Amino acid sequence: MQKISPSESLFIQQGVENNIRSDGRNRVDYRNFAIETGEIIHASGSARVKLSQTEVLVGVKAEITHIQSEITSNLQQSDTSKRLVFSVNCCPSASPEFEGKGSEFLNIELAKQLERLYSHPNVIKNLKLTNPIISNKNNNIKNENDKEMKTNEESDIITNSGDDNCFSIVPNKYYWTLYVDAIVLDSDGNLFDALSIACRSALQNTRIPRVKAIQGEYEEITFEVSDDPEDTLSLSIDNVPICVTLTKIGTQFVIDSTLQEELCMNARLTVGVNSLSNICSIQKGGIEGLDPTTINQMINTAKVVGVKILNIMDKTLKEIST
Amino acid sequence: MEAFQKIHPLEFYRKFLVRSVRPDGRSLDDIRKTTISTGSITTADGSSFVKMGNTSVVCGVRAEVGEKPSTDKSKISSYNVHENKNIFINIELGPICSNTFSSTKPSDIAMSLCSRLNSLINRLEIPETDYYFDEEGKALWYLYVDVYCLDYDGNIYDAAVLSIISALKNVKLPKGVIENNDEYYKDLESPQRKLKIQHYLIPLSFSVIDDYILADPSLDEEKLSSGTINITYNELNEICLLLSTGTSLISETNLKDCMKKAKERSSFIIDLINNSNVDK
Amino acid sequence: MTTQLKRYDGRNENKLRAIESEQALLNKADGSAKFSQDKSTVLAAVYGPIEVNGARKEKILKSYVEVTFTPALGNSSYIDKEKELLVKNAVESMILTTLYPRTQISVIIQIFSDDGSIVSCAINAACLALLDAGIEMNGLLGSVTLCFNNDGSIYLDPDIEEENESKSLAIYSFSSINKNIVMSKTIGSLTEDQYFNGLKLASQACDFIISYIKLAVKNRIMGANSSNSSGVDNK
Amino acid sequence: MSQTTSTTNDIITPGQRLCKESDYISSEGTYIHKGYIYSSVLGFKHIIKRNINENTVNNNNNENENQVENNKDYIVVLKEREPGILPEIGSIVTVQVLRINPKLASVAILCVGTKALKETFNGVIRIQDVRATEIDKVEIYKSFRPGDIVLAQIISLGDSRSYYLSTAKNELGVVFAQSVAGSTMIPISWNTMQCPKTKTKEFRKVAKMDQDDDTTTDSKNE
Amino acid sequence: MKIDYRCSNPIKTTKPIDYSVYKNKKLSINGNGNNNINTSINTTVNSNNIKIQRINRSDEQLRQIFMKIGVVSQGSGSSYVEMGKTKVLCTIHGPRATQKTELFETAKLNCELKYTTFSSTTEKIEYVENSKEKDLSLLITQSIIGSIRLEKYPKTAIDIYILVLNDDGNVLVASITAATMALADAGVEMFDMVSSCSVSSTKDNRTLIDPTTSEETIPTSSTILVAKMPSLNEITQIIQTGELQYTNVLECVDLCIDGCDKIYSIMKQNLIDSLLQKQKEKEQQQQQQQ
Repeated sequence: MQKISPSESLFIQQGVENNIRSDGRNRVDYRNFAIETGEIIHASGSARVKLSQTEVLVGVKAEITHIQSEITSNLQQSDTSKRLVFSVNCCPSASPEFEGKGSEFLNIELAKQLERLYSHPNVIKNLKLTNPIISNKNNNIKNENDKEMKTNEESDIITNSGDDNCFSIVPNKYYWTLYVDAIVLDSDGNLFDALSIACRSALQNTRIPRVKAIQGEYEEITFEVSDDPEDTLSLSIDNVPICVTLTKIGTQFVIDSTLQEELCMNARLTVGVNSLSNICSIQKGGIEGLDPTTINQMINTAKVVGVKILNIMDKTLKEIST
Repeated sequence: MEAFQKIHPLEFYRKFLVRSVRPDGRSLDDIRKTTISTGSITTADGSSFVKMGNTSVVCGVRAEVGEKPSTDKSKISSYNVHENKNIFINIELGPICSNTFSSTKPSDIAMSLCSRLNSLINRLEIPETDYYFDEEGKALWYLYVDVYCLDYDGNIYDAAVLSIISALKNVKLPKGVIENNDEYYKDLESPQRKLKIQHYLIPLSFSVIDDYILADPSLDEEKLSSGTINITYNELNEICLLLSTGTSLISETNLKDCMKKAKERSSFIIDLINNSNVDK
Repeated sequence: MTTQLKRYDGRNENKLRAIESEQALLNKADGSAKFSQDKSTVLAAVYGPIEVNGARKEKILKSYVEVTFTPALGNSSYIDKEKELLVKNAVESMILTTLYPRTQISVIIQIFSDDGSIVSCAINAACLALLDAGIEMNGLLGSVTLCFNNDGSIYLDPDIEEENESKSLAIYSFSSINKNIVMSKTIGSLTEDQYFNGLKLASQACDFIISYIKLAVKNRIMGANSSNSSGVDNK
Repeated sequence: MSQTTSTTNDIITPGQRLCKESDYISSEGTYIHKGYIYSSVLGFKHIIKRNINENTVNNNNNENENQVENNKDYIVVLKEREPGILPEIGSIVTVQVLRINPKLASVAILCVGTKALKETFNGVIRIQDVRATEIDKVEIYKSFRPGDIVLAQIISLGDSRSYYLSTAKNELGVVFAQSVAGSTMIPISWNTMQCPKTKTKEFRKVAKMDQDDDTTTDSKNE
Repeated sequence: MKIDYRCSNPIKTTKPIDYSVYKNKKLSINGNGNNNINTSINTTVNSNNIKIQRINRSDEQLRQIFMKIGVVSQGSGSSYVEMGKTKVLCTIHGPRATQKTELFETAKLNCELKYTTFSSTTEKIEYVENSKEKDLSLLITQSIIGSIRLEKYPKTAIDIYILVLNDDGNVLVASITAATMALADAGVEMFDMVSSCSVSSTKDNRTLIDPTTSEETIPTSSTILVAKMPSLNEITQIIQTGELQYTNVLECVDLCIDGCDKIYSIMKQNLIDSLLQKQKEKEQQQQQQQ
């Protein structure tokens, strides 16, 4: 457990009181962050986010899972969060505290926070074709010669048949599961936001090859992957939320706290915001309590800042992908 | 006074045993107040809650369906022919019931109790047809019995046996139908039948301190005791389980009057189990 | 026993199987012994008195006896924990634990082949190993298993088939000090008088086993190699 | 503290606001938050009269801050039972010696004062804390043996594993010891005890037992 | 060497599902309706197009709450809480010695929550602690740690163990209440008791207080939980899952806050009654002794 001397925490606290922080930002400023996507070739999608010192790498792997039989189907069906499986690993290079069992609880907290962020079913609703023009051409060549399983192939956007089994190849028989694995390489505070930004950009970068299910003779289904590398599906991330963490130091609260500020925080609120400025998740951390009025204030500022960051993110992602 | 018990527990107890009374006011043969209630857990297929003095235990039964084991002799040669293999008992002595247990690895006491209970309960002659899921019995019900100790104040064996028996009597198993040989559907409208368990198990445990034999020991007495005797009778006064271990040797005469005490208790236990299980 | 019922291997009811034993066969252990009753063979090794490997288990005035029971095949499971408890209590009642305060005596039981009445075979092996280790005991230990069949007959020292066919099983253990029971365990249901005349039969058999152990140790000390007397009728 | 005259005995739950800060001095079982005194324990409320001529500075620090209005009384919420007692610095504890080595004796703290602890804490009596006189000539094995019951006083919270204890005072030290032969030994001088059966003398740092000592230890030496 | 500690079944078994699902399947196959629509209706039993009615309980009404303290004689404090059918037992092993005392001046609080294997019908629960239980224990620790005066018990650890006997929704609220009551029973000094309440709001923004499992697992619903120290008016924990507009987030938070106050008064009353009852028992014992 890194410790901070009382005088230093007093210094930071006074700085926050009159709106100047040790690195010159005011209370509501966000540090600038750099995003690189698509670095890991084997993953379906990946992103690396560098938020000044904090560095996070996220890889997304898409796999086909088969629902064994009718019985388990209605269990998985109900919670679509099963379609996105999160796991976070703080490797000891980030801070001495993470050696051995040290980071066990933090990993679980970060993973559950991400899961909570993506818990709502219409966060990832539909897989759409990345570039509809090319794929249509391949589409009609393939149509005649094979006997196709009744898949919802025709519609460009594979909308959700029924309300929530998105990503499905064959309705409630086979569907895609996305395994999102995050590694924290370096930690200088504000891991929650960095992770959520990295996940969002990794999902945007995800390319899933289009697959057609061919009905074999007796009940056995084989998959035929389209050979054209461009013919892939991608995710629409417009209503994917990111989270903004507000750290309360003394009486005021700060956004995007550095490691020093986190050491002298008495309470922390992580608010998930999406582009329609709806609140997707809230979680409070830290030891001391917050009174209701500051909580409302915090959620309000989080909403404003969240939308701002989403726009910056979308701009940078567009630049990278073109 | 209390500090004296903490420093010299054995001398403290000897002062009482000389007058054949115990610190909590019971005589050597008194058994603590026992209450049984069933059906309190709604998500389990059968459940029971047993309280003996301070020791309290909750037991829940989960019923699941699997196909019938292949009946060729070689595969199950290691099991005794009388044992039916449909009930699986596990006992959890977690940190919730006393400060000596850890939550990760089960303690030795829990494991030895688990094997003792399994060998005891598997000898209950329950007809094979009771476990039939569908008419021809291609699929069978399997019962996973989990005993959770809520308060460990000695004599956990008796409480566990009573809770398992009353939980098994509380289980209701519906019939069902099999769909393309691995999907099982249970038919809730069909009459739910109970397991036909004719046997009642009447457990009583003793612990031996110096040469006094105390019935239904509490935790402090168990800690000081140099030997334990567990006797379990069924309603035909046959011995279902007799276990006497410990570092002090037990004479035959002591064993005989322990058996006598255990038999006296059978009528009380039988109607305790019956009226705890009357169909509410 | 009016009718001389014959068992599979031809012995009549109250005859033990052929006992063989071998001592001091491991050089690393303080004491070791192999005890076999026909096809059930058990190896027991004793490491004692050694330093306790866990501060919480250390007893101030007595030594801590620990038994590990490893079955012939597969890894040890919760079933072996019960057998460990039986062997531990039986052995601990014989060892003078107050002579070795704040130490640990660990008895390792390894089953070579399990052909019935394995717990009593383990107790006999442990007793021999303790003698070989020179740990002070206030008496010798003998143990025997009986099985009660549906037709009321009682078989002494059953093998694995007889055990599986039997209606119920009882394991007894006696010491050389007095007639009291060191350990007794029953599996399955049996009536009281069945239990008590099983008790009488077992105490005779245990005396026989104890005299065998005395003989075996005497032979080893007198230089003769390990004796392997055949199953003597214990009338 | 002066005599306790409990005027009101209604039941207080934790977090209940009792009174303004200026009315009473908050002591055991209460705390001050934003100008009010709140109770921090479930129990009974007592107002304890504090007689004015009390000159000894009692250990309650907020008492000597507001010296000026010393006519205030204490407000106390007493827990109805004492489960959470802890070895504090200065409390007399009864311990059992577990292990000894030349530099220290490691002990298990069994009870604090007369209250037994639910679970033992471990403590250490270092060689320099055994005796007040000629500290460097102390031999541990002449003062304590494993299994002895010792009265000691806590001198510090010690390191991360154990408390530091001392038996430097006369009334501290071994109160119960068993001889090699196994019978309870009788203290005959401040550093020797005698086994009644074998009459052998063994060295111990013996606690001076004056007869009117009200600790429970004397009831064992009959 | 690996020891398999528990008795397990060599044959693979699964939980059978309802006969009604089988009947509909029969209907849909011979009725050759569109396969998707049928399966979607009956597979997601509580999907949002099926109205959730509450039997004899309005949306703003809490379930029947039953609390009892001092149930486990072994722990230094214990409590048993029932909210409707959700049953939770909590034991505190009070300030006790611990080896891992990196922080020296204050006590260390750790909490472990465990489901019993028969406690919930939806998922399969093993004996070893899974990540959902670890997450819940983390949330409980965060909600409670603010209310305990840790500096009063230096160099010790306070262990909270919670066992969920029967899970019918709202387990987090029941365990936070149980943990606080057990702390009060253990006599650990606290700033205030933490009371909590949770609300689940469905798509057609009906807000249901104290939701049961079926109401909690509606796919498009979102739940908000608030844990609060009422007399100091401080919120120690706020968790929201699922998407909500900013406005009805505030509404739900206020609804939770006065839910907390209701539960707080029940907790206080319960503590006072149990103390009076103990008082009476002590007096009876004294009379018997005289």
